[in-house]
Order: sequence, then C-alpha cells, then structure tokens
Amino acid sequence: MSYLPYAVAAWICVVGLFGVATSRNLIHLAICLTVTQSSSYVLLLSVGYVKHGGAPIFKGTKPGSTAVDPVVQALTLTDVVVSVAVVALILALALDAHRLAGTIDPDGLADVQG
Amino acid sequence: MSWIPPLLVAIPLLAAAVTAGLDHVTPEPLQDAIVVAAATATTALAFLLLWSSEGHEVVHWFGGWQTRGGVALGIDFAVGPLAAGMCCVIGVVVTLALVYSLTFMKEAARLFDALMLAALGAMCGFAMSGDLFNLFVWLELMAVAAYALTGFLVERLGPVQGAVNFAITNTTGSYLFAIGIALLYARTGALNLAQLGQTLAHGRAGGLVVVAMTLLLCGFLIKGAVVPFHLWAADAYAVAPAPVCAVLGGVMTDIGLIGVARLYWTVFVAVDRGGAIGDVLLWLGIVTAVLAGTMAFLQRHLKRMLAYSVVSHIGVMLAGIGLLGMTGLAGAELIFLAHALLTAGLFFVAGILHADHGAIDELRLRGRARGCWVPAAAWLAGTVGLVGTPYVGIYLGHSLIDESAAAWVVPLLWLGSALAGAALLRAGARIFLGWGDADDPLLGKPFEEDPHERDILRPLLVGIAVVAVGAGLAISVVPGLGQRAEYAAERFRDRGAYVAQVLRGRPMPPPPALPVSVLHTSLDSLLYGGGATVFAVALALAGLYRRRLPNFVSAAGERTLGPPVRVLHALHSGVVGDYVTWVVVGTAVTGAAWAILLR
Amino acid sequence: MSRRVRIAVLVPALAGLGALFAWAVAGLPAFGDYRGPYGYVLNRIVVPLRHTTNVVMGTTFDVRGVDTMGEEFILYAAVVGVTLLLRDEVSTRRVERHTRRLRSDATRLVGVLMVGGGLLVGLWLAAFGYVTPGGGFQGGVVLAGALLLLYVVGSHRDYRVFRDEHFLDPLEGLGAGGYVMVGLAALASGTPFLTNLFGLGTTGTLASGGSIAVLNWASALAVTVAMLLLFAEFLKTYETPLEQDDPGS
Amino acid sequence: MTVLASTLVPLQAVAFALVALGAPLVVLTRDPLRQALVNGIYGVSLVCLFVVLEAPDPALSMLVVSAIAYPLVIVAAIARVRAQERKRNDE
Repeated sequence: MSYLPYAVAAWICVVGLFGVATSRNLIHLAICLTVTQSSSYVLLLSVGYVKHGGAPIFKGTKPGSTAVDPVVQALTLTDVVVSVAVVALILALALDAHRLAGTIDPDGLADVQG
Repeated sequence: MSWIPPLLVAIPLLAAAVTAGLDHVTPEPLQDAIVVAAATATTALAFLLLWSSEGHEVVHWFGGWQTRGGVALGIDFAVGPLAAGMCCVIGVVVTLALVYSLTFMKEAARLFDALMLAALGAMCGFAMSGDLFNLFVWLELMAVAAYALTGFLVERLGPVQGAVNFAITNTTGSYLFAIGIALLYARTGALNLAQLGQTLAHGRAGGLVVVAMTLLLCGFLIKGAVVPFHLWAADAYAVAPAPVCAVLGGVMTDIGLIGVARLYWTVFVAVDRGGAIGDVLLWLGIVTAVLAGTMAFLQRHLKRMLAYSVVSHIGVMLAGIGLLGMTGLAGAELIFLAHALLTAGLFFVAGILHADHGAIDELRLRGRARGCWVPAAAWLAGTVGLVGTPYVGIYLGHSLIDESAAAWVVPLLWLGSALAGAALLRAGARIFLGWGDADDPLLGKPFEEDPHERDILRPLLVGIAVVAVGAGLAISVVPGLGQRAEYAAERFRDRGAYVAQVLRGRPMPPPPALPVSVLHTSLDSLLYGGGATVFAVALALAGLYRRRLPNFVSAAGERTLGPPVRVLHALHSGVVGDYVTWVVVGTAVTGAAWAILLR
Repeated sequence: MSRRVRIAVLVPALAGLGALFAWAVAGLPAFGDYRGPYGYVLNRIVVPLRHTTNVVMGTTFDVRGVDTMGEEFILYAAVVGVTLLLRDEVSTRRVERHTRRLRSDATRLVGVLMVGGGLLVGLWLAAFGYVTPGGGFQGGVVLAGALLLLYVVGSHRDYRVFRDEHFLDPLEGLGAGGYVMVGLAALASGTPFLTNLFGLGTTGTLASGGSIAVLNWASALAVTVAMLLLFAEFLKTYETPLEQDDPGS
Repeated sequence: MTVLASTLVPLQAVAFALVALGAPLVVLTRDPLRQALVNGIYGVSLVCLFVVLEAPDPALSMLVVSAIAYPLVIVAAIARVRAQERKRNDE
C-alpha cells in the first residue's frame, strides 16, 4: 500500500483527461486541465518525499539533518506558474470565442474542418 | 566559446522584455531596429557556435554549477554541430519572418514581436539544453508564445478556434511530459540527460522506464504533429498570420523531433533492445508521411495544404530518426534544413497572395495571380524542392535516408513527399497559371475568408520569399554539407563521448578532415527522386483535370477512394475533444507497442 | 465523432493509459524511499555554499536559476498573449471615468486593513523567501491581490494607475528583463551565465544569498505586475458590459 | 492497513484521499461557477497535501494561486460570458 500516493496521481491524471476530452465548456475545460496538471505535482512531491524527513529549510535545524528532496519542490513551483499562464491564455481564447461565436462549447466551435 | 550558448537565449528574451516594456515610449523605427537586431545577432552567434562546436561539444554550466563526482547539480547547455545547426536555421527563419512582418503586421506589432522573440529564445534553448526539466520549460515557453500568435487575428473565429485546439492539445501533451519527467526522476534521481542515460544503462528497462519514455516521447510527438497527434496542426497553421506559420511550420514543429532524437540518443538508447524503440518511430513516421501527404492533396485552403505538407515531411524525418543509423539521422537533418527554408518561403508566398487578393483558397484564387512571375516561380520552385527532385531541396536528405532504410520503406517515404508536392503543384498551377477546373467537390467546402487590406511593402515580402526558397533549394548542392551533416549525426549519436564530456569534461576525439564536395547519391535515389517528381506532376495534372479523365476511371476512383476520403475528412473534425481523445489513444497504443517490444 | 463514439473510444484508451501508469508505479521506489542523489546533494551543499536556509529557493534561483528565468518568461509571454488576444476590447473600450464608492465606512475600513495586511504579507513572503518558505512568486501574487483590493475598496480611479499600461509595461519588462541582466552581468565578468557574484552574507538573514536576493526581487516585481496586468485584462472585459447593463451607475 | 500506517502517516493518507476524491468532483461539476468553487476547495486539499508532504513552498504557491489567481481570472471570465449572454438575449 505504499504505492497509494502514486496511484492517486495516476487517478487524477486519468480523471482530468476525461474531463478535458468530454468538456462542453471551455472554462470548465481549462479547469480540467489544471486538474490534469495537479497530478504531476502530486507525483513529483510524492517521489521526493523522505520518511521522517523535514522540509528542506534549514532555519533552526542544522544542515545535514534528514529532509525531503528540494528539487521536486522547485520543479513543482515552476509547474504551478506554467499552469497559471496556460489557464489565463485558454480563458482569454474562450472569451474571444464567446465574443465571436456566442458559445464556449468546443463541440459547437468547430468552425474549421479538415 | 562556451559563453555563446546562453546568449542565444538571453538576447532574444531580453529584447522581448525591452520591446514590449517600452511599447509606448520609444519610436517605432527604433523598436523595429531592436527587434531585427536582436534576431540577427542571435543568428550570427548561432553560426559562430556552429563553427566552434566543430571539434567538441560546447558545454555551459549555468551559474557555474559544475558536476561533482559525476553528479550534475545545475543545468547545462551542451551543444554539438547538430544542435548548433538547428539554432542557425531557427535564427534564419525567425529573422526572415520578423523582417517580413515589419510591414505585414502593423497592429499590435510590439506584442507580436515580443512573442516571436520569446519563441526564438525558447527554441534555441530547447535545441541546446542538456537537462530534462529545462527542456520542458523551453517547450512551454515556445508553446505559450505560439498559442497567442496563432490567435493573433482575433476579429475572426477561425484563428481563435485554431488557437484553442492548438493550446489544449499541446498542453495535454506537456502535462503528460511532466508526468514522464517525474517518473524518470523517481527512478534515477537525476534530471541531466547525460546522467539519466548513464544511470539507466546500469539497470534493466522495467515498466517504469518504458512508460516514462512513452510519456516523454509522445509529448514531443504531439509538438511534432505526428499521426495521430497531428490533428491540431492544420487548424492552427491555417489561421495564423503568414510569418507565424513560417516559424511554426518551418521550425517549431520540427523541434519536437529534435527532442525525440535527443532523448533517444542520450537516454533511452541505453534501454533499447534490437532497435525496438526506433521501429515504432519508423512506423509512425511512415504512416504520418503517407496520411498527411494524402490530406494535403485533399485541401483547397493553401495554408492547410502547407500544414499537411509540413506534417508529411515530419513523417519522413521521423522515419529517418527511427532508422537509428547515422545516415538516417543525417538525412533527417538535411531534410530539416531544406524543408524549414522552403516551407517558410511557401508560407511567405501564401501571405503575399492573401494580402494581394484577400483570399487563400485554391479554387477562389484560380488564375487570379497570373503574371505574378516572381511569386509564381518561388512557389513552383519551392514545391519542386519539397518533392525532392534530384539535387534540389530535400533530395540529399531523402537519399541519405534511402541508404539505411529497408527496401519497402523507401517508396512509401517518397510517396508521402510526392503526394504533398502534387497538392502544392496543383495549387500553384491553378492559381498562377489558371489551369484546371474552377470547381472540385473533392476538396470540401470553402472556408470563411477575411478580405483585409494591408499597407504592405510588396517587394520586401517577395524578396524574403525568394531568399527563403532559394536558400532551401540550394541545400542539396552545397559542397561539403552532406559530409558535415553525417559527422554531426555521428557526434549526436555517440552517447559515450557526450557523457564523458558533459559529466567529466573529457575532450572528444578530433574531427576527421571533411571533404568539400557534393555528396554522391545512389542510382536508386536518383530514380526515386525522378519518379517522385514525375508522379507528383502527373497527380497534380490529374487533380486539375479530373473531369476529363475517362468515365470508367473516375467512377472506379470514386468507388475506391470516396469512402476513405470521407472518413479522413470526418476524422479531422476540428473538435478539440476528439483531438484529446486521439492523443490518449495514441499514447496508450504507442506505450503498449513499446511495452510488448521491450519486454 | 459524435459524443457517444468519442466516449466509447476514450474510455478504453484511458483504461489503457491507466494500465500503463499502474505498470510504471509498480517500478517506483516505495513512498518515502527517495533515493537521490540530486536532492540529497543539494540539501547538503546549498546552505554552506549559498548561505540561504531555504534550499528550495536556493535551487529555484541559483542551482536551477535558468529554469526560473524561463518560467518568468512563460508568465511574461502569457501576459503579452492575453493582452494580444483581448486587445479587441482595448480598442473599442470607452470606460467612463467615474468613481463608485462603497457605501459603508466600516466595509471600507475592513477593506483598507485587508489591503494593508495583504501588502505586508506579500512583501514579507517575497522578502524572506530565501530564508523561510515563500519567495518572489508567492509574494508577487499576494501583492497583486492586495493592490487589486484597492480597486474594490477604493474606486475605479484609484486603481487606474495599476492598469495603466504605460506605467505597468516598463515595470513588467524590468522585472523579466532584470533577471536576464543579472545573468548577463555574470557572463560579462567572465563567469558562467547567472553565476552568483554578490557577497553571500550571513546565513539565515535577509542579507544572504547574494544574487538570489536580487533575482528573487526581480521575479517578485515581474510576477506582481504580470498578475496585475492579467487581472486588469480580465476585469476590464468584465467591467464594460456590466456598465452598459446598469444605467444607474 | 498496518503497512499503510507504517509508511504513510495517517494525516498524509487522509490528504491523499481528499485529493483523490476532489479531482473527480471538480471534473464532474459541469457548471463553471460552481466548478470554480469546487476547484478552490480542491486547491485547498492540495495545499494540505503539500504541507503534510513537507513542501511548504509549493503549498504557499498553490495557496496563492488557488485563492487569488485562479478565482479572479475564472470568475471574471464567467461574469464576462454571462453578461454577454444576457446582452444577447435582450437584443
């Protein structure tokens, strides 16, 4: 059962992808994308966790005491910013789509076809 | 010369910050000068880097965080001739596109320039980076810039819809990529590519590594618009402004392939068994080349046609990479060089047509550009270069791929570029010569157009298109280029030397003296190249004069080709939910294939 | 594809993806069993080498500083992109200059306190980021949120300065560009890009970390302004139709 | 369950369970405004998870994002869409 955290991450990813593919609303879809991405945070922080380890902040503790991996935390920070940037862009596109087509249902937007 | 690599990122990014930051306070000519100067300086430095990477990888450890005891601490750029060459092409294409857009894009020009420069810096960073997460960062930066640039023409629904599909599909890919990074990091505790490969070489490939590889490579294949991840490409390229298309189609799509090659030869080659990883890539490449070539032939919208032509060449290049040999990779490189310039040139011509006539539809433009000899010559010459007529354009790269490919692969790859070339030839003949029928139901319904008027400096646009096409055509006959591409490929594939230099600072063996002559190609390639040209011309004529074919021929054609064509059109539905579904399907199937082959 | 077909294709594919994930998870080290070496090495060396007690920030702004440079520019590109995509509203917008004050003084007082508190928290988060948890990004978002509150408690006009592109764009450029300049300064002095050149100071104080502090403030500035511009873009498009709907205001 | 308790501190197990439950709730809430709210709660559960995983920096970052950045942007977008729809209905 020590694999539960990873299973949670995989679950979130699958659930998020389901939401993205079946969404009827671009704003809803953008939020589903953030859910999909949250699986990568959960996975990153889980793989960097060290049993009985403290946060990698050595104020008051001496360097060298057991601490969790700081690298995954730095990566997560970047990931969060990426997610904000992408959500902002997709929402802006959703607003444009709504202004032009009167709908934010991606299925109804299929203006261009192959 | 290890100071050059960071500059290729820093200069464009700083210029992007300056140009958008000082939008309201500096006069326009100065702004234009800053933008073009930054892009030109980046390009010039890329060529200097190419020259100085001849003998060894140019390694730059950011912040001076060198390796300690074989453990990489910081982030490195490790640049060999292949990566440096990529940066050169990226720089040239972006610079041309920026000059082209000086008069082409007036509205919101500063924001446009800032995003183009950010994309330039990101693409260079991606080509040079030696760190897995750093690759992700540059990938996201170029993607975010590209999404916004695609939706640039916000007065119309098409661009917005194209940008939505592009953004959502690619973001899904990026997030799968991020999960792949986390998995691989959990297994190895490293992010540096050299170190990752070294760590994996010691263990056996378990499920973890196979799945991580699937997620990482599929993330790149989505960026690279490989079937079945290609659906977004036509939607996005059809609607973006011409200079943006030139950058997206010419270099940014191919970036995904460089990612695939980089990850394979620095990391996953260590866990490959009998080239199984390459086999899957080869298959994907063949399917992509043929399917996208067919789709190109079914388009009437010039930029959609070009988009599928790009995807079909992506397929050929991916197949070259998937062969896993030195010549295959060198061939992919040379195709990239020629294809980037030619595609950019053709997009530039399409932009001129759009500006002249307010239309971008093959049938609607029929005969309207008669007498525009220079654009016509550029278009037709570029098309011939993209087919791979002997010693023109992508021919040399194609012939190198032929050398290492199995006999049954070669005609399929030539078929892909011939199909795409036939489509472009047909469009060119119809638009510039007025040949062919005025209507063709096979090509689907017309697209909404925006008749916009722009105050353009036409000679400048034509000049840039001619320069791009001319440079692309010459790639096959530049003396010594073929040998250097082979040497660059050999260096790129040498994981041992790469690891030794990046992690331990060991020098590389000195480069051999390379002859300066045009590479000799085999008779087979000459025949295939000639055959592909003849086939493309014949097919183009058949497309133009379909109605005049004997009745029984067209009836048989309709019976056999009609249903698959309708299925193809239906699959490219423009609905983003479908695209994401195909992304998931593609990832799962590719992963299953690798799981079976690598077990 | 119709929605039903799509779901019929999607569900098995997701199941396949899930199976792949399960296969991958089986090969992961057990939870809590991180094996390193990357994180362990950094935990050991960053504090003595860089005098920052928060190793995460030491990693973000120094060891992997160039990632963060890219990250700043992702945010920057997103802001530029959103401005680009919503620019149609800019050109057609005719916002009346009016002030709509909140009725109750008590609400205003609470609001002002919240703005003050928010600013303090934001500054504190940004300032102590490399000593304790926090940092430029977190502080920047809070600062932007607090400044945005001014818009609510004060009036439209009070907030105008914060959404004036003439004022904000150069600041945004300075924040993102400043990061690159610090890197270039190191390069110009003959060391690798983004080398930490400044005095490292005393461990565990604000005057520690050398260029980490500078980069931290550059990114705090970039993030604050980026968030303000983002909010402004979205709220601007929000405000216009509401005013048209509501003739009383 | 003893294995669970020995490797996963109970608090962590609870946080993981909350996140695992929260994700489908966010995805299945189809009304955007309600979804924005549920997403906020999901964000808070992620913050809790990050805290028990000894990651205060990402936790703070997630907190400011899910308490300030996302809600503002999303709610503004929703309001904009609704206002436009209302206007369109009036015409």
